[in-house]
Amino acid sequence: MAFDLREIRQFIRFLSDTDVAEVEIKEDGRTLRITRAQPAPPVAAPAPFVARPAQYAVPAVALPPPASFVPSSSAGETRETTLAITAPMVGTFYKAASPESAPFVKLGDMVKKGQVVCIIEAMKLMNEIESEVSGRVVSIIKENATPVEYGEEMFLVEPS
Amino acid sequence: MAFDLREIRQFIRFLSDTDVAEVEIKEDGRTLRITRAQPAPPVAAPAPFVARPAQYAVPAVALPPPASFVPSSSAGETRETTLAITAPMVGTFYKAASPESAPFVKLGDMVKKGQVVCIIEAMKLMNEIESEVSGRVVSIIKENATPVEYGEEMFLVEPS
Amino acid sequence: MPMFNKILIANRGEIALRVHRACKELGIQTVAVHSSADAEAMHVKLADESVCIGPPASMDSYLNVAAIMAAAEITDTQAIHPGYGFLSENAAFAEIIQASGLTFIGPEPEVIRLLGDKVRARQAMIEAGVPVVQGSSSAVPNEEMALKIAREIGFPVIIKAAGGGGGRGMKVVHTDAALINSYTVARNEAQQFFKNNEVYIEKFLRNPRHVEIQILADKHGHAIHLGERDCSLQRRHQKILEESPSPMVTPEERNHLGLLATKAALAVGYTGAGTFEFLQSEGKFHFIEVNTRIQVEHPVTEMVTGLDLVKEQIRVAAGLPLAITQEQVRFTGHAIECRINAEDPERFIPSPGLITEYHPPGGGGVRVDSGAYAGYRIPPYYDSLISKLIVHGADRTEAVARMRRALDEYVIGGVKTTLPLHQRILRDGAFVRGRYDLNFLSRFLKRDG
Amino acid sequence: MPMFNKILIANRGEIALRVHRACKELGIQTVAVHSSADAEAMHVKLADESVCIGPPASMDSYLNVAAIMAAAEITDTQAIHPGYGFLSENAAFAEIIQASGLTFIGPEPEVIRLLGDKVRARQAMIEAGVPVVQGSSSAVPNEEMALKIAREIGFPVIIKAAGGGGGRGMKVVHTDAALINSYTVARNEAQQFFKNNEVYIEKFLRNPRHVEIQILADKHGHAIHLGERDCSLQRRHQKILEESPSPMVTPEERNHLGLLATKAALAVGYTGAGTFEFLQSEGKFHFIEVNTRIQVEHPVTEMVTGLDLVKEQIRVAAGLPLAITQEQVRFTGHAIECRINAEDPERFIPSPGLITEYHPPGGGGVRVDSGAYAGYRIPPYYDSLISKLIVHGADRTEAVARMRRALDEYVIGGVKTTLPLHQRILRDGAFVRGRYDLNFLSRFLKRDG
Repeated sequence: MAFDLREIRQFIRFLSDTDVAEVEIKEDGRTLRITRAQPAPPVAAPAPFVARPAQYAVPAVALPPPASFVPSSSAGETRETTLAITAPMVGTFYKAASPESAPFVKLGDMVKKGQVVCIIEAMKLMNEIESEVSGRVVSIIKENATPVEYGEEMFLVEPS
Repeated sequence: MAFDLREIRQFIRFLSDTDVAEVEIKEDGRTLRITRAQPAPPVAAPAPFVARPAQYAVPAVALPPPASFVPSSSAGETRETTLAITAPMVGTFYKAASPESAPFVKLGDMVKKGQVVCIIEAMKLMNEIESEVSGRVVSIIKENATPVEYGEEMFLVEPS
Repeated sequence: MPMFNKILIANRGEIALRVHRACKELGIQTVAVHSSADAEAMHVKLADESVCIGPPASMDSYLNVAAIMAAAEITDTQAIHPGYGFLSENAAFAEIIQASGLTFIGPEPEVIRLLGDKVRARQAMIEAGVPVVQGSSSAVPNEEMALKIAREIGFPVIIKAAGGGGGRGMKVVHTDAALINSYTVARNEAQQFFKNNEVYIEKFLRNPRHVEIQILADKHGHAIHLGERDCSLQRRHQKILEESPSPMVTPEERNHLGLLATKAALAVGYTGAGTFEFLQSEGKFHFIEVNTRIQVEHPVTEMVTGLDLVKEQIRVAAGLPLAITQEQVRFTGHAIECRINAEDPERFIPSPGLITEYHPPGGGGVRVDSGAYAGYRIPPYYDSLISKLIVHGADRTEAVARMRRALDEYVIGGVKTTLPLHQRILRDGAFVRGRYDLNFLSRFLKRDG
Repeated sequence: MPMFNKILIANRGEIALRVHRACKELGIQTVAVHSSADAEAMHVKLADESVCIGPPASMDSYLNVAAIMAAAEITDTQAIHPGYGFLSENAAFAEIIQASGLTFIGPEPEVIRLLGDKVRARQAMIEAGVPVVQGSSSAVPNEEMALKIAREIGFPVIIKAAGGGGGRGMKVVHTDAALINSYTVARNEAQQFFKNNEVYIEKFLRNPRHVEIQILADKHGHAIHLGERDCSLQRRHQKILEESPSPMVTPEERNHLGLLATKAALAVGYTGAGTFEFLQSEGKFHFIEVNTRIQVEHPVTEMVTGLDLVKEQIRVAAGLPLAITQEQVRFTGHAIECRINAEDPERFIPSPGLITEYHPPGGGGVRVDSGAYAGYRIPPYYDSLISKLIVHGADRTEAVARMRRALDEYVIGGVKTTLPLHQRILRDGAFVRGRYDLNFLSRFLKRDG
């Protein structure tokens, strides 16, 4: 048996409709082992590292916590190598500092770690959200002025 | 054995209808191991075919229904080729026609289809139970004068 | 008289589990008898002992008296609870149990026999002063008499089999011309299905409600009633949803009907739990039949009275007096039961098979009587009732809201069920206002289907 | 005042599900807020909307006021129900909610603050005529005063933190010699845990029972009590099993305590559901504290009164008057609750993980409040309560038998639970006779462990 990637892919696609948890094939010093992610016993997504979101008591314009990044969880060819900038707090997502301002980032822009990418308003506080990753913005997922929950993906970035 | 993914796929598809938890095959340095995620849920055993047991209305000493036979459900080397004579009705199992009589069959006896092998007493009626199979008695499972339920194995017979 | 140590449950499904639970709470050992198709049933797993009594066909297992008696014998059982259906209203079964020195948990065989003959039952009720539907005073012996009676009481009329009951073997006739033919067909069918060709004739009531009175009687001459259940939500004479109290019965009517039923029960020597069924039409109640066993819908009565009817059946059978007097019966709030069947909710085709997911609703005022569980395979051989969902609320409004909430929580995967039908009924304006009769469901299905 | 359209549930686990159910039965939309560890929780799946408010750590999610308020804002919520624990007795949280123009479902912030300070609460109760445990009339400022008071009331005494409650931060002292040291340690711990170093001293009662009175008060000056709960079955100040009525409280005592509690509630301007906790010792009752929120064990009161306490909380918060008067409160039968924790039943070590099998008990008189289901992974970050099993019976004997039966039916696979512990307690002779106090369980565990 020679491992054929196309064949293995088909094989994995096939596996996803079965309840097989693990397949291991060894031949002539070759090994093929396929372990399936636990079929959805609801697992808490490993909490991405984030700085503590601003507490209520924090005064006026809080120093925003840095945006977390997690490998994008969605499927799709173009996203295999992208990282998501996720919301470090719940609130309302704004692309720009004010209705008149230009957005912090546009599609195709290069962002740097520490650069402000959006604002999340929570309890009348405007929290500037910084990227924790550097790279090119390949998708802006959230609409302006829409609710965002903790951990929700806001941008996809192709790391540089 | 050469591993063929199509063959393995068919094998797994086959497995998904079984309650096998894990399969491991090693040959000439090759290994195929398949572990399934969940054991199969409890399934009602398919009802073995049996003749209708005597109805209440049947008078005096009823003509006993023929004993059913099903492939023995238990594991064990020696039983792979045996058939079980199961109880066609619920009642009390007797090896002999009376406490003074010799048992109908003893271990190692040859029995013929239609031969009486025991009595099951139900509602004061003594029902003579006939074998539906011919062969050598390799096990007498029930103790004399003990309760037997419908479908319970009473004897194991090595068919001739 | 001492309580039983061990009871054999001669039934299956949710009612077998129901009886098991009552026994366990009374400290009584249970014996489950089951067909080979029911070896994995929940009540079999929970019972202290179980005996396989036959193959899947009911005739050879749950209706097999010899096998059940043999199981009682080998397990040293003291009493047998018949549940509902199967042998529960079979007087011969009760007699055989008594002849074997065991206790049948139900009325005396002669009482079962009297009330099972619908013509004699009707006469007994007339004697006891219970209002019956206008009709023939006895079995109708020939075509001429049938025509004479039908003309007297006026068309439409309904021809019923003396040996029938529960809606089986009935013919509605609207004209002189149709009567003779229907009479002949009805007699032939009665002979065929019930082995008794006697038929009788009653006035056919349009758009009635089905209202029934639950009674309990002990062996010491005491009988009480526990109010009514409204079972008007039916599809082809099969009850789908029941409630207590009825939204259309006044407290005065409840007391009046209840006292009539208890009086009649005492008059015929009734013991145990029983149900007097009435049709309510144009403000009047008319007796139709007595069911001499526990009913599927008994939990709604339990929830508004706080009494455990199956425990009372067992206590009465053991010779104990009733736990309470009529004065101590207290009706609290409102209860509704939905019967969840494993059926296509639109075409009502049975849907047996493997239950892949199962999660019943919980929280306050919710009761689930069901032998279903994740991994249980519903056998194709028996009726399709897999769960009874019962709720209780401070009033009908709360009970309706709670039933909606509970239906929305209920998860049964792998088979089709009538859950979606109940979700629709519970949101129907006419139902919510309590305005429905025996024809409601067929109109509802035509309109929304 | 109109009813709310949408309520945010600022909690998790079974109480979040409990609140959701009350909302659904009132026709109110629900918003579940949850940590990232609780995305698959049942109440999150059932809620009309859900918002992830933070990572698993409670400090960053369920205690994160800013995140909860932001979630309320983006979902247009009108009111917030805090459940129990977390922010439920946090006066500042209630104030912020009110300042945002929303409704906090609970008492006014100043009432929470008053009753949260155990020294001030004690004084308020003395003023309202409620009997308290003999002890210091205010915070004890120094060692000399502590010694003087302890000698006056006689050893043993108990030193408690003014900012504590629920059994936390307490020291029992038996001798003069130990007092000074314990006083100093208690002050330091009080400062550390509750950010308030005030402590007070009470007589330590030996082998008391824990009896609490449930009250309800509306915004129109009406308050009623719903009898008592006996919560004496505790392990290290954690309640394990509760029942109502208490097997050791007479109807006269119930009325007397209940009227005292309602009077005191009105005196401090209490609104919503609240619990007055007492110790019963040598036939006398002594106030210890008020819990200004719904309690874990509220279902036993619901089952004996037929009232829905969470719905009443919501109605009161919406400005509606109480549904019933004190004269209309009727106590029926007996209820028991067992708390099922995901813990080793012998060593009480938490047992989080995947629930592989789950089947709750059913049948009459059984209630299950639980967010557990087959395939649910119990997260390791929160408390181990996974289910409350509550039964109701016509009397205590039936309730005990029913609880045994229900415990025997309960299937929870994959994690260890306290089900076996409850099975043992329910078969203990002293428990069955109702003879137990706060020290029962530790003796029981020593004897049987």
